[in-house]
Amino acid sequence: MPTSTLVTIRLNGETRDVPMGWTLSTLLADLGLDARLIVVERNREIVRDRNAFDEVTLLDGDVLELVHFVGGG
Amino acid sequence: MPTSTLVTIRLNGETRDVPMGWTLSTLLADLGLDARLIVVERNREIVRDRNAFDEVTLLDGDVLELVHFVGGG
Amino acid sequence: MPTSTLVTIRLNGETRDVPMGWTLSTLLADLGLDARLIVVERNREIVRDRNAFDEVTLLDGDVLELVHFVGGG
Amino acid sequence: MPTSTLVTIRLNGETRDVPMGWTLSTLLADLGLDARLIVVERNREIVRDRNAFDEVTLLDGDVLELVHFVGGG
Amino acid sequence: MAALTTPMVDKPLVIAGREFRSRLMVGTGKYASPAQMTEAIEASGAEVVTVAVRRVDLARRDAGNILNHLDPTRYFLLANTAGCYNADDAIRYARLGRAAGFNEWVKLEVIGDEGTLLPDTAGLIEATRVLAAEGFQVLAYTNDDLITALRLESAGAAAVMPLASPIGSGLGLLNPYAIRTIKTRLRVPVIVDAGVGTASDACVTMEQGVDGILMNTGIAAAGDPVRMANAMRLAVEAGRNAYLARRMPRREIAVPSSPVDGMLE
Amino acid sequence: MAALTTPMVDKPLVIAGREFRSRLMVGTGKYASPAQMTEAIEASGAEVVTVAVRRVDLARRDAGNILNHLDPTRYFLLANTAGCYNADDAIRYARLGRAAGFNEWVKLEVIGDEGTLLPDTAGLIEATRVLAAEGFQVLAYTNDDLITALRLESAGAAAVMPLASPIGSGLGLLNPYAIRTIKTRLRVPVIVDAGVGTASDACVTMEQGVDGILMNTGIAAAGDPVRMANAMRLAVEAGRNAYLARRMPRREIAVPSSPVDGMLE
Amino acid sequence: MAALTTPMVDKPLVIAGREFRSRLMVGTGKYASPAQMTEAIEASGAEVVTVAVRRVDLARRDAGNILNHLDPTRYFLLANTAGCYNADDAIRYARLGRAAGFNEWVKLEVIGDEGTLLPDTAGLIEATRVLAAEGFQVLAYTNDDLITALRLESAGAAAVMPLASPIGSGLGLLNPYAIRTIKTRLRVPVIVDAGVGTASDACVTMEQGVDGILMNTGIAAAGDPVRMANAMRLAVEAGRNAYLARRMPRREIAVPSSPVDGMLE
Amino acid sequence: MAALTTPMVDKPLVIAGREFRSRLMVGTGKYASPAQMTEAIEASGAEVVTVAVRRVDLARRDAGNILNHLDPTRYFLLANTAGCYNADDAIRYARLGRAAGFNEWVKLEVIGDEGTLLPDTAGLIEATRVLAAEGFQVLAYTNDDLITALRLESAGAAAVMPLASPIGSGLGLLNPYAIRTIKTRLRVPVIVDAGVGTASDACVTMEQGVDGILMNTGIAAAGDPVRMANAMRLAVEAGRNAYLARRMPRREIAVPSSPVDGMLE
Repeated sequence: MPTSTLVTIRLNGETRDVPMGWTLSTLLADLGLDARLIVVERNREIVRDRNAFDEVTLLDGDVLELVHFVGGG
Repeated sequence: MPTSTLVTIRLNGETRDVPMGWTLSTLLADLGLDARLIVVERNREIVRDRNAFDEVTLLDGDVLELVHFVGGG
Repeated sequence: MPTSTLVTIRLNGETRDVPMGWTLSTLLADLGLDARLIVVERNREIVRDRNAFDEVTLLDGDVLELVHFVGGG
Repeated sequence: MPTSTLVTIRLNGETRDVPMGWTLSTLLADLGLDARLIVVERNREIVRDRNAFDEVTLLDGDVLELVHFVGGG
Repeated sequence: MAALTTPMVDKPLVIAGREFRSRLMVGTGKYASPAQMTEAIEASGAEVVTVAVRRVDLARRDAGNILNHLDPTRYFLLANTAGCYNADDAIRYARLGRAAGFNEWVKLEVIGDEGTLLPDTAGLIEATRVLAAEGFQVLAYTNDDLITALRLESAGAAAVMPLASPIGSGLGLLNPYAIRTIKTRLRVPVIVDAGVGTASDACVTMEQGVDGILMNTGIAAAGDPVRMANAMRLAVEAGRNAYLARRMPRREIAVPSSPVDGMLE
Repeated sequence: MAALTTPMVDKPLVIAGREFRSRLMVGTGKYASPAQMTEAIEASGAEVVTVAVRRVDLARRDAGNILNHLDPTRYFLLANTAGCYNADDAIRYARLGRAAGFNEWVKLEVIGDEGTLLPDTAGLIEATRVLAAEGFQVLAYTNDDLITALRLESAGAAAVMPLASPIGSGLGLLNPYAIRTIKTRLRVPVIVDAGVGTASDACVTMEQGVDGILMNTGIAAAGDPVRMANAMRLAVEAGRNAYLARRMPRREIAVPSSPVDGMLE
Repeated sequence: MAALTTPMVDKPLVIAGREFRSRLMVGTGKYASPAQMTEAIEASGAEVVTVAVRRVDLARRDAGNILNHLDPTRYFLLANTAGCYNADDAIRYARLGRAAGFNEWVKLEVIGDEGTLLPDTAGLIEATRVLAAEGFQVLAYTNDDLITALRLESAGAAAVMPLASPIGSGLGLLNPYAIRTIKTRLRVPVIVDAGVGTASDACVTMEQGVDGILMNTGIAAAGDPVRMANAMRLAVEAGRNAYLARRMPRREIAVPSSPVDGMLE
Repeated sequence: MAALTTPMVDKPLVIAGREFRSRLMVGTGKYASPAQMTEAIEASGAEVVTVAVRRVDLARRDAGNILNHLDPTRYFLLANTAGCYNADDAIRYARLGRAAGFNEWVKLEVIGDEGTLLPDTAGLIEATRVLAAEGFQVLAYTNDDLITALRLESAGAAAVMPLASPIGSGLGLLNPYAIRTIKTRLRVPVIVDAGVGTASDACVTMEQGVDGILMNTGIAAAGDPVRMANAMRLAVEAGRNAYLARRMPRREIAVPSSPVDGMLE
């Protein structure tokens, strides 16, 4: 696979290469995550509309934080 | 009523003359007390058997204490 | 005394007329105050040099605060 | 030394044979104790008079307790 | 919700072979009215209620009789010897109380001083011995001295009732250490009696591991006795459960309750 | 018995217009297992439960997600900003929490020091102002300083949450006077957050008149968390009722609870 | 400076007609060395020092004798009956102590329990009666029970010595109320004995109005016993003077210590 | 006796490079008369005394001037900013105080609330920064919050002065844990200021390890201020020495102070 077909993103603190053209939905599916339980922050902005996950294409240099609720006090 | 027909008892700290021949039952009835709710101490001895109240005749010089349960902590 | 020879100052929160030409020293002497025990704030600025009290002439509209140390915790 | 010249005493909880005729003074001297710092209890009675230590002869079966002051609270 | 109505499992309180579900015992004195008393006792959930033995006031006939207001088939009546200043008097009152015919139990008080209502422990131990030998179940109101508590147990007390603080004072649990020590050393039940002024006093007292609490003024002299009775019921149950649950250790440093990893960058 | 299931009447706790019947809020951290957490929360009777916002651990996928174990239709989820050491971070976490879609509430923490987890009050006030302006209902975790509490109220906090003692310390209510003063002076609800170690701590805290308590470690780190959760539920209710019932006055002399007249001769 | 060397005027402590300037009495046990003991006692300023009566250890001859290290013309020796578990033993030890020839005083202990070293009050009262009748000046070590204290006074005690907390525990003054009550009610001097762990314990104890304090472990088991002895001396004097000076009232509102008028505009 | 006049060796208290032998600082407010004030200050042994900056009352001329009664060559005058409710006012008063010509020090108060006189920490930190930059030695009166104390240190405070309890309240040391934590974490001296009501409060405060105490009402509002001043002097020294001597460990079991062997048979 030629490198030109990948984009490099930072995902939860780690660098990762993903195929060009992937959307947020593709990524979440690939990670096995349920979009309804996740909040996505992209380049320091929250992607509020979960219906838009299909339309958000990952770009080279994107910084993503996928967060959810864990036990805490 | 001639005095010779009275006996003098001490009842709950007060001196009282009652007709000779009165029993505990007579006394309690006269006082309007329910025998079942009362404990009688006669001359420092408890009259345990309430059925015997009919048979205990008051004698001159008897010291009676009629006690019952009141509110306390 | 014609009013034209007076200046109006505010002294420790009270309005007061003093003869034109009075200096801080004149004022303190008039008030019976020992300059060494007093700090003078004039128009929100502290007059640090006590030797200069002779040279500071009171002007109309001057706001003076004469303060000292009192008991406190 | 024939045993007949010894008496058996109980001294501070231990059985001990001492020559017949020893006095309290002899014993204390033998033990290297300063009589002025010691209280002697003999057969449950205190020997109050230290001057009498010379005159108290140890008898067979005597129970002696030699006590003194130690650190305590 | 199920959790709210299903109390946590606990051994019953057992005194002299008799089982109680409630660990709160209450007095019947000092209420504004019999109705208030009845309602407060019901709100307290208590099974054991104390009563005093007193002369009938002949002018008022049965009026003062507490049994006009308390159902003795519903509550276990515990006669006390309040007001007695020596063993003989206490024994006399105990016998009178028993003669009322409900049970052989007595909350034994032998008071040593009018100003503090503190017990005369010598008289108390003596009266305990006499009454226990007569078949009484003696619940002995005492101070917070371990040695006295041990002597009461030896004398045959069915339960020992050390104070939290003086009767009617509301000063709360003045010496938790003493109460804890008594509980650790006795085999018979330890019921703290007197001095509990508010719910947290009851709660912290139960957390020392004692078997129960008896109170009167803390409820009766509150602004709203019925509500306070309810508070005391809850507090006793809370303290008991906290004791059984074994509290977390105290730490002089903070420890986060949320995870320290997984932070964003 | 009817008395046991009919709680005393009390106003509901109202925060930002929302009513709660329970005055106990609980955290979800530090449990041995999700099952233990769920059971403890149920036993606590809490309606509000706090959660933390953290990165998904990609190696574990959804495994750590608390929503696998908590029904968000049954509990009101209160996202916290634990772990944030300045206003900007706290604001970021608050927004992420809100984006989860449950509500606009945040338990705001701006921590000033790792060793004590005490709040940075300047950052806290600033973050409160920003978030309140964005429509958040801010419940601000703070120290027991009245002035800070007043500033938080002015900045728009929906509730102020002073600590009893440091997070996770279990030291209990170190300064009842401070908490009482805060409650007296604020109009918004005061919920004591952090430091409660056992039931009597909860009870005495509520007796200061505060509106509620939030806790986590006191339950989760007990020997038996489920039983302790129950104890805390009871203790909060006990303390609340004792406060409403108005405790008896303390007296340094004893007062008999049984009558002093009517004694025999 | 003159103020530092001129102590404030106070009545001397008078026990059995004998006057003492210092209100601190100290024990002689548990020091690392005789030299440390001597130095600490000197630093404490105490005039009365307690000693125990024990068998001579024949293997060590006079070595253990405390009189090798204490000048009996300088200190008033107070023999105790520590280690005695009944009245007879205590009486025996008291007589042996008196036979040492220094004085007729005894610090009377009748211990009721090995684990807590709490007094057997019945035995204590009995031994007090016997010894007082024999001309002893009895200083009776007791618990913090008022009734026992009153009985000891009636039995002829020259002073009553309630504990702050158990011997050697260092738990401080567990029940200030009880000690204050005892002081209020007795005519003979009240010397608190046992449990004082640090200077503030001594200070707060004296503030209850008692006449003096006896301590041992609080000094001997400190990291630096000589310095702690000095601290205790100062603390006893501080607490005494604070009591005599009558403290300010507590207020739940703040009151400025600087003038509120005279502010600038 | 030599021991009474030779104080134990201790490092001097050093603030901003200046050494003090006394660790007690006192205020000059609220005395019944200047003579009483002078005598009390002398009895306190204090070297640092605080004064307030106020308008001359022109009707009384120099009458209110504290310098009529205090020798500024004998005492180190510490001007305060009491009565100031924002940073600007406090800065103004500090400058006026400095202009009196004695030193560059200020006891900085920025009050946040009239009812409690608690500090406005934001204003306090700001004023500290400004004044420190102007060369002042700032001793900042603050609450017992560690984070604020750390910020004050960073802002250039020469000493941090957390309260024991509100000014003039006499409530004593409400939160020893907080004060201990502050002392542990700061490099600059920690002087506890406000709330000390009696000698034991002073003693226990010093036992937390702090460097000194400042007080006013605790002395001035006592029944006998001069005697209380002496008590406070002794208590501060006692607490300091107890801290340095390292107290014995607390034990929940008793430990005899007399030997357990050597008993008679």
